[in-house]
Amino acid sequence: MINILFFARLREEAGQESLHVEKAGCTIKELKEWLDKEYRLSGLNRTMTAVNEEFTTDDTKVTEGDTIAFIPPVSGG
Amino acid sequence: MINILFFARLREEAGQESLHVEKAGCTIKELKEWLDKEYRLSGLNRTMTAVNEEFTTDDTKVTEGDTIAFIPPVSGG
Amino acid sequence: MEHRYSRQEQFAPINKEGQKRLLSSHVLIMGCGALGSACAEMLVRAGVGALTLIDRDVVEPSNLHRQNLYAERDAGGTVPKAEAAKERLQKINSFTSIHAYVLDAGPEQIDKLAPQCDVMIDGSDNFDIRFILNDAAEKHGVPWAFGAAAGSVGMSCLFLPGRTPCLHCLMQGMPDGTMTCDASGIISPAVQMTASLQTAEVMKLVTGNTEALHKKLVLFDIWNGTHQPFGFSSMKQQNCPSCGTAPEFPYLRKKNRSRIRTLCGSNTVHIHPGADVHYNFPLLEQHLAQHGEVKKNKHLLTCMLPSLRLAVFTDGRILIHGTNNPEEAEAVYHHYVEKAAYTVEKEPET
Amino acid sequence: MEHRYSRQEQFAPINKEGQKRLLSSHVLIMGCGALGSACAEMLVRAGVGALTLIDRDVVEPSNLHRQNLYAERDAGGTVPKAEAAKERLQKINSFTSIHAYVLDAGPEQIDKLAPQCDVMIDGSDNFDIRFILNDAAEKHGVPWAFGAAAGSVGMSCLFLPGRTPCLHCLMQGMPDGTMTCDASGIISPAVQMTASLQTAEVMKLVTGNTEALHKKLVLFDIWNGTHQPFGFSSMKQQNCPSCGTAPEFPYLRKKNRSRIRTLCGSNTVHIHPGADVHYNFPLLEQHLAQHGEVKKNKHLLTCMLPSLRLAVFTDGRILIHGTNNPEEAEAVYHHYVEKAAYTVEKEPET
Repeated sequence: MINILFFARLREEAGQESLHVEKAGCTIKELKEWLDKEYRLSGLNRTMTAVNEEFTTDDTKVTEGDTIAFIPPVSGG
Repeated sequence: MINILFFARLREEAGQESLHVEKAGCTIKELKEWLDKEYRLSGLNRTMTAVNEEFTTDDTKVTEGDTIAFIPPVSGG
Repeated sequence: MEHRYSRQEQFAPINKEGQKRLLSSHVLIMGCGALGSACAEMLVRAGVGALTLIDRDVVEPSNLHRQNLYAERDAGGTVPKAEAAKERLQKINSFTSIHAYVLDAGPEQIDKLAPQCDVMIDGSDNFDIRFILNDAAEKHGVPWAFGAAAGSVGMSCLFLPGRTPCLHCLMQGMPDGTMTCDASGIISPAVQMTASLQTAEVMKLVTGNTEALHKKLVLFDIWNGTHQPFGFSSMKQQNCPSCGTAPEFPYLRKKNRSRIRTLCGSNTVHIHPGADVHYNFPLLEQHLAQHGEVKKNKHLLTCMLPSLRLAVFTDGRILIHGTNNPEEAEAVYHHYVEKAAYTVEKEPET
Repeated sequence: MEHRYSRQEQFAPINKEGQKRLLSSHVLIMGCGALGSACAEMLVRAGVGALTLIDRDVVEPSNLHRQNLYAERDAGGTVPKAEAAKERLQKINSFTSIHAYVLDAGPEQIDKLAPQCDVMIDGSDNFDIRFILNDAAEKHGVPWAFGAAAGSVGMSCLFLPGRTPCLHCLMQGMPDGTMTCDASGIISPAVQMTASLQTAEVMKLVTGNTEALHKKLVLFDIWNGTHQPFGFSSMKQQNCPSCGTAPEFPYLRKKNRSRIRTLCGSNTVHIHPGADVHYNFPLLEQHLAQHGEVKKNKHLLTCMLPSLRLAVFTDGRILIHGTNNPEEAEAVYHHYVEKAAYTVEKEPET
């Protein structure tokens, strides 16, 4: 079981703050593709990703118990 | 084992952010008395206390694995 | 050109409906120091309909590094903060109706002003005032946003009468040994962060977004990067003297507040001889002019004594700058001011 | 009276030594919108020695709800932000030396100005500029504080060349589909909170408290109460084109930035015909006066066309307010402005 957190725009799109799913073992890239298909979340491709509060890249493998945060960049100012 | 967090002034006085001690089973009041004796922390009497991110009163008993935060009131503005 | 609130209405939880509510809301800000200035500016920019500002102090140079409504020309030590604040705020938004009180507000005044507003903001620097605000809030059912900052630390919490425990429940009595700006200093990012937390809760409230209210006390330290919310829903005391089943509002009853106080964050002693004490200003001026340069405006008279600066307000209060010693201040008061004092019965100016 | 920085020196990590460093530091702020205004005010109050402000835009009514340096009188659509910002800031602190550039800064200007300052602050509203800042920061070894806010969300991060990964490493290329103020609106507590996070890091840096630097990206949502730091130390890419072993600074090389852009948070199109394009202003005025009221000052000329407002800057740029449509804007440019244009070779005004 892994814990997925959505922030900012993605939280609204997903309609929820978090998700608990059986996806340990897949990479961030695979996870993004799965979320894109299942939840139709936009722009996941260029979304920053953190595993257990540390940013990481798309080829990282998630392991059991990890918390994965998806953070869409904010551009206003 | 319980986890004690110090904030603001108390962090400076204690010289550390946190403390891991074998104090499960005692009350907040007893914990404050112990800290007063062992660490000479001032004004613990009127310090707000939270257990696992919820404020609580001096007669609360702490249990194994709890995180106890001591928060001295700030008055400036 | 797009209108001034267009980007705020574009924020979905506020939209046009929330903006309309904001434009007809009335907020009271107790204290126009660092937090009061910052909250007042955000709310006036946002379009709050009416603002009541209360402050007893004058603008000093040492306020400028953190009190965002004041500029150098205000900081000569003779301009009351509430007046200078109002002037700047009206330049920012001429549509907000601003009531500025140059006043050392106590239980009587707060008890009178609280029911006239939708929400109160704590812009004060001490728990004496906060416990009075808390009692007035509970008595009249008016929410209030507590805020405090010192050093790089801040805390903020919105109290909702009938729906959250009150400050009295949470602190279980007046705290002592608190962190002050005198002892710990203060940096402006800690001020703006605390005020942002206070203002966000107030904006939720007055735009009708009550379901979004945080209902937690937030504590942060912007220097070491901590930021932590704490729940307090279980702290409600059924026998709380301020919000319990038989409330007595003890801090609204106390008429005898300490007469002499040292002010937070400035080398200043404040003397309040009593609500009924006034001065013969021509006599006072004539007397003081023998000891140092005297200036005056409609709110106060100042005199530069050899090592101290004296400010006597028309409502009877005295500020003695340049000392932290209440006994020295008391001696100065007796020596220079008391002989021009007289006593009248007068209504509090509210 | 105590001096203006006394409460800041009282904050132990700064003290007199840090204040001295602050007083001799030079900060560049790129953009004087919401974040730029807020950071500039905090730093000028704090006593920063020199400030370089750069902004290409004019003050509009829809800026007032969140851009704390501007008042109603600035918001007629003809006063450049950099100029209005400087004026207000000098009233707050006449000792800070402020250089205000009314300029659509691109790679050339930023490359020239970056090495003159100790740290840069991102007060912009787009990643085009941020990637240029990032390249200039890495090339010249100047830290910079990224900040962005929209809706009730904000993020902030200090990048330290040689010590942290850079923006390019972190984002792995220019992001698209980002949250803008146009789409999500913006509330001022989110602005002040983001700016407080940026300013606190800059204050640590310029007062010599480098060990206290946060070295995390902070993301918050002040409406739903989240506030979360994320580490990014493992994101360093050895082959990063901006900070890797053989950097190429790609965003400093791009001269061909898009000529026509829609501005964030306002119904406005910006046209930059090129650094060498200028106008015959008397001819332009004569021509435009046939179509609508013309006003001018030393920075720009404005004309109220039937449904749009046109602003032509002396440095060649055009703002067309009242449309989001680049094609409509292009047509307006051709119809009203282009015939008064001529081309010269000119140095960027730095």
